[in-house]
This record gives sequence, C-alpha cells and structure tokens, in this order.
Amino acid sequence: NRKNEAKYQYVPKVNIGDNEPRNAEWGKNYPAEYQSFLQTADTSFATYQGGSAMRDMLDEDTNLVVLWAGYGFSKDYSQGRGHMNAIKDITNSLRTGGPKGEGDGPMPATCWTCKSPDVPRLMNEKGIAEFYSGKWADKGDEIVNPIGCADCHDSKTMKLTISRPALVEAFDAMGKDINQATHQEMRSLVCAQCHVEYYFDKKLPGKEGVPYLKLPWENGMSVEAMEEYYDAIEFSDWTHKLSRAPMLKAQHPGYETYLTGVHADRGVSCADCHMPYKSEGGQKFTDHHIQSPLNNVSNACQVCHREDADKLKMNVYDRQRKTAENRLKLEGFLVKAHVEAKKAWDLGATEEQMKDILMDIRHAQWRWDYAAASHGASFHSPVETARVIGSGFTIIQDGRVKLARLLAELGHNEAVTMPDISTKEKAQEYIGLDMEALRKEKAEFKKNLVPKWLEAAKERESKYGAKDVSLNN
Amino acid sequence: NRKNEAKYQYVPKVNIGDNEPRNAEWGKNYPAEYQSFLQTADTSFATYQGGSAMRDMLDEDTNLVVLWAGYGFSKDYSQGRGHMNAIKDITNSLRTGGPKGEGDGPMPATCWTCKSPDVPRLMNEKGIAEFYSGKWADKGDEIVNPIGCADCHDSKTMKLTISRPALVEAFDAMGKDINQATHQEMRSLVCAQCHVEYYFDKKLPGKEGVPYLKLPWENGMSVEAMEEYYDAIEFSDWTHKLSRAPMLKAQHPGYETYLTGVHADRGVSCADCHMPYKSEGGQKFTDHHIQSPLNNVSNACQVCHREDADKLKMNVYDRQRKTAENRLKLEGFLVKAHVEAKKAWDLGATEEQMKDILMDIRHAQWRWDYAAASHGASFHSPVETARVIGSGFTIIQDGRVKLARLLAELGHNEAVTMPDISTKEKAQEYIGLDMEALRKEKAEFKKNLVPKWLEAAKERESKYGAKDVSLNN
Amino acid sequence: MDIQNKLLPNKKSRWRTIAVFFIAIITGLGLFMTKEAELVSYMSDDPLACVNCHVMTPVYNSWMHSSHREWASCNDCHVPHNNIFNKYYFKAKDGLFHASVFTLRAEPEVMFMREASQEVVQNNCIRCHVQQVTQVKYDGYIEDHAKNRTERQCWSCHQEVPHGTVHGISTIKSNIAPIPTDKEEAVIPSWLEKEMETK
Ligand code: HEC
Ligand code: HEC
Ligand code: HEC
Ligand code: HEC
Ligand code: HEC
Ligand code: HEC
Ligand code: HEC
Ligand code: HEC
Ligand code: HEC
Ligand code: HEC
Ligand code: HEC
Ligand code: HEC
Ligand code: HEC
Ligand code: HEC
Ligand SMILES: [Ca+2]
Ligand SMILES: [Ca+2]
Repeated sequence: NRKNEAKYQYVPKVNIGDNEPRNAEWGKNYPAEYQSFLQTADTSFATYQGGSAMRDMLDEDTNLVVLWAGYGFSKDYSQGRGHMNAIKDITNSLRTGGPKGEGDGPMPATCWTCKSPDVPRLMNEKGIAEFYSGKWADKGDEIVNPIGCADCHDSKTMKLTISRPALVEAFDAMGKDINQATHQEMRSLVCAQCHVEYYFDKKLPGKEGVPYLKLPWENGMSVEAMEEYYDAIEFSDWTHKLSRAPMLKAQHPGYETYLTGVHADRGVSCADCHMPYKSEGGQKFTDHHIQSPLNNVSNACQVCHREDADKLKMNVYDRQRKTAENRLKLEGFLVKAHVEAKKAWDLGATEEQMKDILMDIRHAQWRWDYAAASHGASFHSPVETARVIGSGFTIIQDGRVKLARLLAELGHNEAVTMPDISTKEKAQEYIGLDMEALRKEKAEFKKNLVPKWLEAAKERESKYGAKDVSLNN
Repeated sequence: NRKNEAKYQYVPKVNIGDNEPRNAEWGKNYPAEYQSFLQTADTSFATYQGGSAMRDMLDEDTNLVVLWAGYGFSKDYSQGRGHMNAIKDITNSLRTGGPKGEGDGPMPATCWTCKSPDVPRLMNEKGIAEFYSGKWADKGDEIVNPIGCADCHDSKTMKLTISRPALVEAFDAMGKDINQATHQEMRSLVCAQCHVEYYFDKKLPGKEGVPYLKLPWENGMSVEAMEEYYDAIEFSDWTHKLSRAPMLKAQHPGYETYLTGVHADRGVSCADCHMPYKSEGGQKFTDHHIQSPLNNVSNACQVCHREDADKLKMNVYDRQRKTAENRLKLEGFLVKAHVEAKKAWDLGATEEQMKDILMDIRHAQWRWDYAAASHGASFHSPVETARVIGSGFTIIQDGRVKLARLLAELGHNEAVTMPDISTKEKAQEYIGLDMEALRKEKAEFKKNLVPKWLEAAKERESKYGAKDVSLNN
Repeated sequence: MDIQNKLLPNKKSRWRTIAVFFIAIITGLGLFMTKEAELVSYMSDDPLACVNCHVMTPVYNSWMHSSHREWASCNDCHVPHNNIFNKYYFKAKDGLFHASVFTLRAEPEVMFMREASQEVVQNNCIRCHVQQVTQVKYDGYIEDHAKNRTERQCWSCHQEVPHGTVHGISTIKSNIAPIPTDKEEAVIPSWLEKEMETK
C-alpha cells in the first residue's frame, strides 16, 4: 500500500548490519534523523531545573553531599545532558574513579549498560552475564559510541525495538509480555530501557557475584512497592557514613513516575514531547534532538495545547517550584537526621536503640530520592511526586522524634549542632572525602588510559567497514 | 430595538422586586432554572469524599474532634449539602446551640450571611453593620429562604451580581475593583461570595464589638499570605482546649484554592462544572442543580474532555485519595502535638517554654485546615493542596521535636500516651463535651423557637404579594 | 504571484466584488442597518458582534458553554482565514445575507450552514488542528482518525463542538446573553453600593 511505498521511497545508501554501533553509519541512510540526533551534543540550554547545560548538582545543593556520604554520588553528580554526551560524562565523572587498567576502579562493567549502542553489540558477542561481569575499566575499549540508533531501532525494519535485557526481564517478573506492547507504548518503552530505577543483583542464582542489572518492579512500580521489594531481599546500596543506615539509592525512576501522570493516562508518550514531529524543507520526520521540551514548546506542547509558549513554560515551572519547595525541606530534615544519628552513635547508642531509627532514615531518604531523581517527575506527575514527598515527611518525623528522645536519654537534650555545609567543598570535607586525590587519579586516567581505549576502538571499528548498498544488494 | 424584544420573547409572569427573597416568585418567570434549583434539596448522592448525602464528618474522622477541642466545630460538623438545605442545616447544627430567644445562643447574626437571599434584603433594610450585630437568634424570623436567585442575580436584568459586601470590601482591600470583572469571572465570583475563607473582625473602627464579616485577602490568598495577615493583627478564632494554642480556623477557601489550579488558569469557571448547560425538551439552560459534578459528568466534564465518564471519575478520586493520604497523616501528627502539649502543661511547662511550640501548632493546623476545608481543592488544585500539606508537615515536625525535648526536660522522655478516640463519642468525652446537654437544648429550641420564627416569617411574607405583570405593566 | 499582483489586486480577483458589497451595505441599508445591527461592531472579531441579532443568541450561548470558548471566536470558524481579502469578502457577503434575512424577518426556526459556510468551517477546524489530524504518529493515539476524517465533516463526530446537539432559535427561552450595547458595567447592585458608602 501507499504507506509502505512511502516508507521505502528513499534510496538506502548503506546496508546497516545487526547491532551496528556507529551512529554515523545509520546516518547515511537517515540524514534528517541523524542531523537532529547530533544536536544532543549541544550544552547551551538551561531551564529552571533542567536543560542540557552542565550543572554541578552538588554545588547547587550541598545537602546532597551529606545525604550520600559514603557513596559515589557524594563525589560528583551533575544534571543529565543530551545523549551524545553519555560516554564523555561517565568517563569524566569522579564516580567512575581513575582506573589504571583492567580489573581496577570502583565501578562494575554494568555501569556501561545505558550509555551506548556498543552494549547490545557486546551482549550479543559475549553473553549478557558476561557483559555485566568485571570492572567498568575492563570494557573501556569496547564502548565508545554514545547512545544511538541501535539502542532503539531494528536495523532492517527501523521498527522500535528493546535492546536491553533488564526491561524484558522486569516485564517477565511482573507476568507481562513486552512483545504485546502497542506502537504507542513502544514510543515510551524504548526510553524505559534506561530512564528507570535499577539495582545490581549480586546474588542471582548461577551468576553469584556478577552485578546483574535489575529493575525492582516485581511488586509494582510505586515507591512503596519497590521499597517492599528491597526490604524483603534485605538489599542496600550502601551503608551511610554518618548515620550507618542501610541506604537505598533511587536512580531516575522516570518511566515509573511518568506512568502515574495525566499525560500517560491520556496516552501521551515520551516521544510525543521529547521527540515531536518536525518539518524541514518540506520533509517531516521525528526530531531526534531529545532534550527538554521547553526548548521546543511549539512542536512539543502546542500540538495539543494552544496556550502561549510562555504560559506553558510557567505551568511547568510552577509545578517544579511547588515540588522543589517541599523536596528541599524534606532534604533538610534528612540531613539533620543523619547528623543526629551520628551524634547518638558518638554518645554510645546501641544497635538495638538505633535499629528503628535507621530504618526510618532509609525509608524516608528512599522516598525523597524517588521524587528527586526522577528528573522530569515534578512535571510528568506532580501529584504523585507530592504524595511521595509527603510520605517521606511522615517517616522522617517519626524518626526524628525517636532520635530526640534517644539523644535526651543519652544526655544530650538540645538541638544537635549542624556542620557548616555552606559550600560543596566544606560539605565534602565534612564527610571525609579527599577530593584532591580523586581529581588527580581521574586526570591520570584520562591522560593515560582513555587514549588507549580510543585507539583500540578505532582499530577495531576500522574493520567493520561500510556495507554499501550497491555492493551488497 | 429587536434585540431587546427578543430578550423578553418569553412572557414574564410576574415583576420581580429588588431583593425578592422568595425563590418561588422568581421561579414563575424562570421555571426551568427554578425546577433544577429545587433539586439541590436532594440528598441521595455520595462520592468518595463529596456528594449531597448527609455525612457526619466527626464520625467519619474522629481526629477532628480533638483538633477543634474548645471550638464549636468539635460539637458538630457535616459535609456541605445542596443550597436548598442551607437554612435547615444551620438551624439543626449543634454549633448554633439552643437559643431561647433574642440575645441568646453561642453564635452571632453574622452566621446567617451566607445562607439566604433574605440577607441582602435585610442588609438593604437595616444596614450592613446592623445586620451583623446581635445574636444569630435575633434574626431567626427574618431569614427563612435558602440560598437562591437574589444571591446571584439582578432581578431586573437577570445579570449576575454581587450581593455580599464582604467580597466587594475584600477586592477594595486588595486594590481591585470588582466592577471590572469580566462575564467569565463573574461566573466564579458569585460563588466567591460564600465559598471563601473568612473571619469576624470585632475591632473595626467605629463598629467595635460587631463581628464584621471579613475575607483576609489583603496580602494575597495563599496560605502564607493569609497566615501573615492573621499573625500581624494577632487574630485567633479560639484558644485550643488541650494545647492552649491560639488557633485559626480555615473555612472553605474554595475560591482561593481554585484560582491556583489548571482549570482556573485555562479560564474554566465554577459555573462551567457545577452549573453546566443542559438541554431538556428542546430547551437549553444553565443547570441550577449545583452539586458534585460527578453526578453529571457528561454535561460537566465531557464538554471539554472526551474520556469515559468512569475514567474522569477515577481521575478525580485518584487526586483526592493521594491528597487524603497525606492530609490524614498530618492530622495524626497534629492530634499528637495537642496531646503532647497538654502533657507538657500538666508537667509544669512555662508560657515561655511553650510559646514557640504553640505557634508551630497554630501554623501547622492552619495549613492542614486550609487544605482540608477547601472541599473541592484536592481536585480543583491538587498540586497547590499538596504543597500546603507539605508545608504543614514541616512546621509540625519542628514543633514535635521541640516538644520531645521539652517533655524530656520535664522528666517525661517517652512517647505520650494517646487517648482512645476510636469513636466520635469517646473523642467528645475526652475533650469534655456534654453532648447530651447540647442535643437537649437543640431539641427544645427546635420545638419552641423555630416554629415561632417560621410563623412570623410567613406573616411578614404574606404582605409582599406577587406583582403580576398584567397588573403592573 | 508577483509583488505587483499582491499589492494591486487582479481585475478578476474578488476585490471588486468586495467593494460592490461594501457599497451595497452602506448605501442600500444605510443608517437603519448601522443602528439596528451595530454595523461597526460586526466588522470586529468580537463574538458579541454576532449577538447583535437575537437570532444569534442560541449559537452564542452554546459557544459560550463549549470547549472552544477560550480558544476560538465566531470568526475563527466561520470566516475564511486563508487570506485577508477573502476574510472581509466573506464577511461582507455573509453580513448582507444575514442582514437581509433578518430585516425581512425571514429567519427560519432552525438554521443550517450553507454549503459555502460549511467548507469554510471545515477548513478552519483543520487550520487549528492540522497537526493532530495529519500526523501519522497520532494514528495510534486517536484510532481511525486519519481514515475517517477525510471523508466527513469534523462535526459529524464532534457534534458538541461548539454548538451542542440541540439547534434552533427557540431553544433558549430567557435570552440573557450579554448585549454589546449594554454599557452598564457595575456588578454591585445600587442598594449595596449605597449601603457601603454610608457605612
Ligand atoms: C507531556 C510531555 C512530556 C512527556 C510525555 C514526557 N516528558 Fe519528560 N519532560 C517534559 C518536560 C516539560 C520536562 C521539564 C524540562 C525542564 O525542566 O527543562 C521534562 C523533563 C524530563 C527529563 C529531565 C530533562 C532535563 O533537561 O533535566 C527527562 C530525563 C525526561 N523528561 C524523560 C522523559 C521520559 C523518559 C518520558 C517517558 C517515560 C518522558 N520524559 C515523558 C515533558 C514530557
Ligand atoms: C538502567 C540504566 C542505567 C544504568 C545501569 C546506569 N545509568 Fe547512568 N544514567 C542513566 C540515565 C537515564 C541518566 C540520565 C539521568 C537524568 O538526568 O535524568 C544517567 C546519567 C548518568 C551520568 C550523567 C549525570 C551525572 O550523574 O553526573 C553519569 C556520569 C552516569 N549516569 C554514570 C553511571 C554510572 C557510574 C553507573 C553505574 C553505577 C550508571 N551510570 C549506571 C541510566 C543508567
Ligand atoms: C541507552 C540508554 C538510554 C535510552 C534508550 C534513552 N536514554 Fe535518555 N539519557 C540516557 C543517559 C545516560 C542520559 C544522560 C547523558 C549524560 O548526561 O551524559 C540521558 C539523558 C536524557 C535527557 C536529558 C537531555 C538534556 O538535554 O538534558 C532526556 C530529556 C532524555 N534522556 C530523554 C530520553 C527519551 C525521551 C528517551 C526515549 C525516546 C530516552 N531518553 C532514551 C540514557 C538513555
Ligand atoms: C532513544 C531512542 C532513539 C534513538 C537513540 C534513535 N531513535 Fe530513531 N526513532 C525513535 C522513535 C521513538 C521514533 C518514532 C517511531 C514511531 O513513532 O514509529 C523514531 C523514528 C525514526 C525513524 C522513522 C522516521 C521518522 O523520522 O519518524 C528513523 C528513520 C529513525 N528514527 C532513525 C534514527 C537514527 C538514524 C538514529 C541514530 C542517529 C536514531 N533513529 C536514534 C527513537 C530513537
Ligand atoms: C499528544 C498530546 C499532548 C502533548 C504533546 C502535551 N500534552 Fe499536556 N496534556 C494533554 C492531555 C490530554 C492532558 C490532560 C487534560 C485533558 O484531558 O485535557 C494534558 C494536561 C496538561 C496539563 C494539566 C496537567 C497538570 O499537571 O496540571 C498541563 C499543565 C500540560 N498538559 C502542559 C503540557 C506541556 C508543557 C507540554 C509540552 C512539554 C505538553 N503538555 C504536551 C495532551 C498533551
Ligand atoms: C473543572 C471542574 C471544576 C471547577 C472549575 C470547579 N469545580 Fe468544584 N468540584 C469539582 C469536582 C470534580 C469536585 C469533587 C466532587 C466530589 O468529590 O464528589 C468538586 C467539589 C466541589 C465542592 C465540594 C462538593 C461536595 O460534594 O463535597 C465544592 C463546594 C465546590 N467544588 C465548589 C466550587 C467552587 C466554589 C468553584 C469555583 C471557585 C469550583 N468548585 C470550581 C469540579 C470543579
Ligand atoms: C463567608 C460565608 C460563610 C459564613 C460567614 C458562614 N458560612 Fe456556613 N457555610 C458556608 C459554605 C460555603 C458552606 C459549605 C461548605 C462546604 O461544604 O464546602 C457552609 C456550610 C455550613 C454548614 C453545613 C455543614 C456543616 O458544617 O455542618 C453549617 C451548619 C454552617 N455553614 C454554619 C455556619 C455558622 C454557624 C456560621 C457562623 C459561625 C457560618 N456557617 C458562617 C459559608 C459561610
Ligand atoms: C449565599 C452563599 C452561597 C453562594 C452564593 C454559593 N454557595 Fe455553594 N454553598 C453554600 C452553603 C452554605 C452550602 C452548604 C449548604 C448546606 O450544607 O446546608 C453550599 C454548598 C455547595 C455545594 C455542595 C453541594 C452538595 O451537593 O454537596 C456546592 C458544590 C456548591 N455549594 C457550589 C457552589 C457554586 C458553584 C456556587 C456559584 C455558582 C455557589 N456554591 C454559590 C453557600 C453559597
Ligand atoms: C449560586 C448562584 C446562583 C443562584 C443561587 C441562581 N443562579 Fe441563575 N445563574 C447563575 C449563573 C452562574 C448563571 C449563568 C449566567 C451566565 O453565564 O451568564 C445563571 C443563569 C440564569 C439564567 C439565564 C438563563 C440560563 O439558564 O442560562 C436564569 C434565567 C437564571 N439563572 C434564573 C435563576 C433563578 C430563577 C434562580 C433561583 C431559583 C437562580 N437563577 C439562582 C447563578 C445562580
Ligand atoms: C470548560 C472546559 C473544561 C471543563 C468543563 C472541565 N475541564 Fe478538565 N481541563 C480543561 C483544561 C483546559 C485542562 C488543562 C489541560 C489542557 O490544557 O488540556 C483540564 C485539565 C484536566 C485534568 C488534568 C489536570 C490534573 O489535575 O491532572 C483533569 C484530570 C481534568 N481536567 C478533569 C476534569 C473533570 C473530572 C471535569 C468535570 C468535573 C473537568 N475536567 C471539566 C478543561 C475543562
Ligand atoms: C470551533 C468552531 C466554531 C465556533 C468558534 C463557532 N462556530 Fe458556529 N458553527 C460551527 C459548526 C461546526 C457549525 C455546524 C453545527 C452543526 O451543523 O451541527 C456551526 C453552526 C453555526 C450556525 C448555524 C446554526 C446552527 O445552530 O447550526 C450559526 C448561526 C453559527 N454557527 C454561528 C456562530 C456564532 C455566532 C459564533 C460565535 C458566538 C460561532 N458560530 C462560533 C463552528 C463554530
Ligand atoms: C443582522 C443580524 C445578524 C448578525 C449581526 C449576525 N447574524 Fe448570522 N444569521 C442571521 C440570520 C437571520 C441567519 C439565518 C439565515 C438563514 O438561514 O436563512 C443567520 C445565519 C447564520 C449562519 C448560518 C447560515 C450560513 O451563513 O451558513 C451562520 C454560520 C451565521 N449566521 C454566523 C454569524 C456570525 C459568525 C456572525 C458575527 C460575525 C453573525 N452571524 C452575525 C442574522 C445575523
Ligand atoms: C482558532 C483555533 C481553533 C479552531 C478554528 C478550532 N479549534 Fe478545536 N481546539 C482549539 C483549541 C485551542 C483546543 C483546546 C486544546 C487544549 O486542550 O489546549 C481545541 C480542542 C478541540 C477538541 C478537543 C476538545 C473537545 O471539545 O473535545 C476537539 C475535538 C476539537 N477542538 C475539534 C474542532 C473542530 C471539529 C473544529 C471545527 C468545527 C475546531 N476544533 C475548530 C482550537 C481551535
Ligand atoms: C469519524 C469520526 C470523526 C471525524 C470525522 C473526525 N474526528 Fe476528531 N476525533 C474522533 C474521535 C473518536 C476522537 C478521539 C476522542 C477521544 O480521545 O476519545 C477524536 C479526537 C480529535 C481531537 C483530539 C481531541 C482531544 O481530546 O485531544 C481533535 C483535535 C480532533 N479530533 C479534531 C478533528 C478535526 C479537526 C476533524 C476534521 C478534520 C475531525 N476531528 C474529524 C472522531 C472523529
Ligand atoms: Ca537504585
Ligand atoms: Ca477563618
């Protein structure tokens, strides 16, 4: 029919192989999409709390340093930027440390999972568990292309496709079949491969020790359901350095929170707002410049809403501000709780006395993080986000009243003195980080190891060649 | 000209006088509107948290009894019902007590202000301050018609009109002129005459002692702006019986919260949802059966939203449930705070030690009430409502941590035992209410005084007569 | 079309017809019309201009209660928007037609859009909703839309947009739509105004 005719009326320049990781190769056939995709490298746009500009979150909000004391995020945490920056950002982040070579460094290979179309290629070549095994540095020469075409598309049909096993396994665990997803759902599910809360399961039967990437969705996607899941398997990401609470880190539960909002309820997909249709020179195509829709209100919002662009922006900011107001207050209480708990330990509190309090801290901070880390959520789903923050307030109030009584019992019946965390530096010093050392090892790693990775990759990719259509068809 | 001709193409049956209080008289000219207005007497519809059915709120949520200890609302508080019930409900409420005659009873005449079209009539006859003067019982024989036509309409032009001075004065205080209101705004402002937060100002220069009805909008309509206003004039509605905090009562800030929601932002008025257009027998008219729109989704919502009625209902319930979840938790903390404060007083706390704590209780409960009493707000403006509840959590956490330290200082370093408030009766007993006596005096009042009122009113109204058009024109 | 043609309308264009109609209105109906129908306001985009004629009150009121009140005025739908000349040409022609019918008191109980008007409205629906009705990606979002929309008028499905399902000039009994000639602004009744002054 005419639709298919139209679909193939362009003349393909090259044959794209399965799991082709090089975005430029795909770009030869789909130049409009590729050109717009390249723009995700841009880092000049900033909004109230988003955009593509580099923003040091620890600097903007020094509470975070204390909340994550003892965990990688207290070293370095920035605003997410466009997909083209994924490899660069994970390489530069102090969280991945300064590995000297294979087997070295703080992070596992699993960290690469959401950063590149080299991932499905490698998983195909090596096997899934094998991909997740070993250190982050072990695969540095294999993973060099930033998030791109093969992450979301089938190279033959260009249909949307799920390239990451974690999402498929999570659907299985919920008793759902991802193959039943509608076209419209796929326009969000390709994003749900990455913009979701995850953890590393090191106890997978048969794969013990491998940090296997998992989405904790078995009981559901709400903040309570995931908490219940983690509590049941007694999982914790780390032990807090001040309070010694067994902590959970929520990482970008963007898809989960989006689902609870009115846009999802009305069938609006991620791609509708973040990848709207675009006309250029009479040609219509999906804008692959994935970014804050506020940089593109006319295509992203005004398709459905005819209000002024300024008004729509204000709607977004309004929801973000109202959410931020309470999120920041909750954060303040959490900081106090950690410091008060530390004081209690210092005064000789027992494990028994601290047990309930630490669980309160764990649960309250989990809720805060679920609301905070799901970056778009204060717009995607402001009511659910507020509910989650409210539940965090509840738990931390219980915890802090218990703490006040415990401290009184230990002889300290007054407000606990709070540290000076007015700058990122002071906060990092307070939690005992040697930033100088971290920055130094990162610099050495970038000077010595990274160039080798790039060279090895270039060498490897040079053998792939381009499969010109005329030669192959 | 012919335009005006058309205006009266129907044949008016009667000439309606200025401030005609009898709805049935208006009904002779406007039968469709009148018939639908009569349906507000119906009390058979109930939703998750609204509807027209009689619902004893103190019974559904016994915390309320404790929160309002020492204040009328702890005696009796029900869900609002349709306008036709306004006179009946204020007469039956235990809050208005059992006056024996003029000058008796707990409530001022001002309480009548939002209950009847006899109010503008009386204000016109007696003067505004004179209307507000004296006891509620003093005007029982003057006010008998439930909320109706003259509250919202000009009798000559049928244009929407503002019949209550408080709203006009509040606009003045904000430096705005209500006469500039657009037709659309009027479709909400007629409601804002009553569905707003208010207080009784007994210090009005020249009218000292008269409980003059005022809307505290001078600094704005947000929860913070009104709080600031009340704090500045050191106003309190009552002193809490347990905690002795100087309390504020928020009464239905429905209009204020509606304004912060997305519907108001898009120009949707109260009347659009609560008085949608209706077709009956080939006639179109404004449905005057003002009620929960969930009893009428097709006219009230589906004009603008194409979703299933069930889905739209779920949207409403979803927002209400998420709000209720945190509102109830905040309520629980407030109850604790009052009981803990009482304990502190019992243990010999000083005014000085309690001062800050009592202000925290005042401010936190004000925020809770602002969110709770604005009945539709969890749908009208769920994000703002959540923000307000969040700010209540913040304040009460501070208060309760201070209380825990104070109690420890006073020798009570453990959780304070909470009273058994599992039923309304137990809760009312705990705060020291003699319900038997209250119910008895009410019964006597209804037996002895009310019939006299009705008779006197009948006598008075019989002299108004009906101004038949044929006789007058 | 070159620049000259844009500035100086082609002889065969509708410009002449427009001029003729303007003259017809001014001389033919003259002062009577001007007064009777608030002619000046009829040239504006204000919906109130249309309610100058009481027969337009039912459609005004239904529009006032429709989802489009905040977005589209009468002229957004009922007048062509493809170019400025066409807009006024159509308005003038329409105005003359309506005015004649009205003056002759020949208005039917239930009006129908003439075919020319229907085309205009259909095009205006599409003008505003072009993205929603033409983008392939909404095929999944709004089922069958692409297939159905081409063969029918939008309002064969979207009956409520914007005049509802009940039509006819007797559908409204108490016509109290705002009147453009009504300059009285106050919403406070005079007794209250007086009371508040004397308080
Ligand atoms: C109705 C439109 C809409 C939908 C649907 C939507 N988003 Fe968003 N998203 C936004 C807006 C608006 C922002 C706020 C951007 C800002 O603050 O600059 C945002 C923010 C984000 C951010 C943070 C971007 C930044 O610049 O900080 C991410 C990541 C994101 N969205 C991903 C997603 C994902 C994944 C989905 C689907 C699961 C999704 N969005 C669905 C409109 C949408
Ligand atoms: C399930 C997918 C997934 C996994 C696994 C994952 N990330 Fe990410 N990562 C993301 C997403 C999505 C973002 C963008 C978040 C946002 O801004 O909303 C991101 C952003 C980042 C950024 C840029 C922002 C910042 O925080 O400075 C860095 C660096 C990063 N990740 C490092 C890591 C490391 C290190 C690991 C392993 C511990 C890891 N990622 C594991 C999905 C993932
Ligand atoms: C393969 C993993 C992956 C997939 C698939 C993915 N993302 Fe991302 N996304 C990321 C990572 C990682 C980042 C952060 C990159 C960085 O900061 O270096 C990111 C960043 C973003 C940002 C922030 C951009 C900015 O300018 O601030 C948005 C918005 C976003 N993604 C939306 C989406 C949407 C919408 C989809 C699906 C259509 C999607 N993402 C699919 C991993 C992914
Ligand atoms: C994060 C996910 C994601 C990535 C990465 C991505 N795409 Fe897409 N792509 C989409 C989505 C979503 C659509 C819309 C599909 C639909 O609605 O059927 C799309 C559509 C397309 C289409 C169909 C035509 C059109 O414009 O709608 C082409 C061709 C395409 N992409 C090419 C590419 C190329 C080339 C790259 C790499 C440079 C790429 N895509 C990277 C998600 C992605
Ligand atoms: C594909 C259609 C579509 C797109 C694109 C879209 N929206 Fe919406 N939006 C909706 C629908 C549908 C609703 C639900 C209300 C309704 O049923 O009319 C909604 C609701 C809203 C609301 C009210 C919900 C709330 O949180 O109060 C706001 C505000 C909003 N959208 C803003 C935006 C902004 C800003 C963008 C662009 C970033 C956007 N929308 C993109 C369709 C869309
Ligand atoms: C967009 C539609 C909409 C608008 C506009 C709106 N409301 Fe509502 N209102 C609702 C819905 C839906 C409910 C919830 C009814 C329920 O819970 O049964 C509600 C509830 C109420 C209630 C409680 C009714 C009950 O049954 O408990 C009152 C009182 C109320 N609204 C008054 C107002 C006033 C006054 C305004 C304007 C200032 C207004 N509403 C504007 C839709 C609306
Ligand atoms: C500014 C207008 C206003 C004033 C003044 C006012 N009310 Fe009301 N009253 C209302 C509104 C509006 C409702 C409906 C509230 C709702 O359900 O959302 C109501 C409801 C009621 C009800 C029925 C529900 C219930 O609480 O049992 C009673 C009884 C009542 N009021 C008594 C009083 C008394 C006694 C006073 C004086 C202390 C008073 N009112 C003063 C506006 C007012
Ligand atoms: C003269 C004062 C007054 C005016 C004006 C007024 N209300 Fe009310 N309203 C009340 C009172 C008092 C009640 C509670 C009556 C009762 O419970 O006995 C009430 C009850 C309600 C209820 C609850 C009905 C139910 O079935 O539960 C709704 C909804 C409502 N009003 C909406 C409106 C809307 C919308 C407007 C404007 C179009 C409006 N009101 C104008 C005083 C007023
Ligand atoms: C709580 C406020 C309120 C009360 C009480 C009220 N009305 Fe209305 N009335 C309205 C509103 C709002 C409109 C719509 C006006 C508009 O949009 O111009 C209206 C419209 C009307 C209209 C115009 C025709 C129509 O149906 O739209 C008539 C006639 C009318 N009302 C008669 C009455 C009569 C008779 C009563 C008493 C039985 C009454 N009203 C009580 C608020 C009220
Ligand atoms: C006169 C038009 C109109 C009426 C009547 C109306 N709405 Fe809306 N509604 C809107 C507009 C406009 C928005 C904002 C979103 C947008 O711009 O599409 C909206 C937004 C919403 C949203 C999303 C906001 C949120 O809180 O998430 C919901 C849900 C909603 N409406 C439900 C209802 C229900 C239920 C009713 C009936 C009680 C109703 N609406 C009546 C026009 C209306
Ligand atoms: C959103 C588009 C839109 C707007 C705005 C609009 N109309 Fe219409 N109008 C229509 C459509 C569509 C019909 C055909 C209705 C039908 O046949 O069911 C129509 C029909 C009519 C008719 C024929 C009589 C009838 O009842 O069908 C009249 C007269 C009319 N409109 C006048 C007006 C006036 C006056 C206004 C402004 C107050 C207005 N319209 C605003 C779309 C619009
Ligand atoms: C001078 C009085 C008058 C004014 C002013 C007026 N109308 Fe009409 N209109 C009429 C009459 C009479 C008819 C009935 C014609 C018939 O169907 O015989 C009519 C019919 C219509 C129709 C249906 C017939 C058709 O043309 O397709 C539309 C649409 C319409 N009017 C729109 C408008 C709009 C839009 C305005 C304002 C810009 C307006 N009218 C102003 C008197 C008027
Ligand atoms: C001047 C621009 C304009 C014109 C002309 C117009 N619309 Fe709309 N339409 C809008 C806007 C704006 C919205 C509201 C979008 C939103 O939710 O923000 C809307 C909403 C809608 C909706 C969704 C709400 C509903 O009522 O179901 C439908 C369907 C619709 N229009 C159909 C039509 C049809 C059919 C016509 C022609 C008869 C038409 N529109 C003419 C601007 C227009
Ligand atoms: C065969 C029936 C049919 C025809 C003809 C039709 N539509 Fe629709 N339209 C629908 C249905 C069904 C929906 C989906 C409504 C829903 O979401 O429930 C819809 C939805 C819409 C929406 C989105 C409404 C929303 O809620 O966001 C718009 C805008 C719209 N149509 C405009 C048009 C326009 C403009 C035309 C004419 C070019 C048109 N439609 C012709 C049936 C039709
Ligand atoms: Ca996690
Ligand atoms: Ca008050």
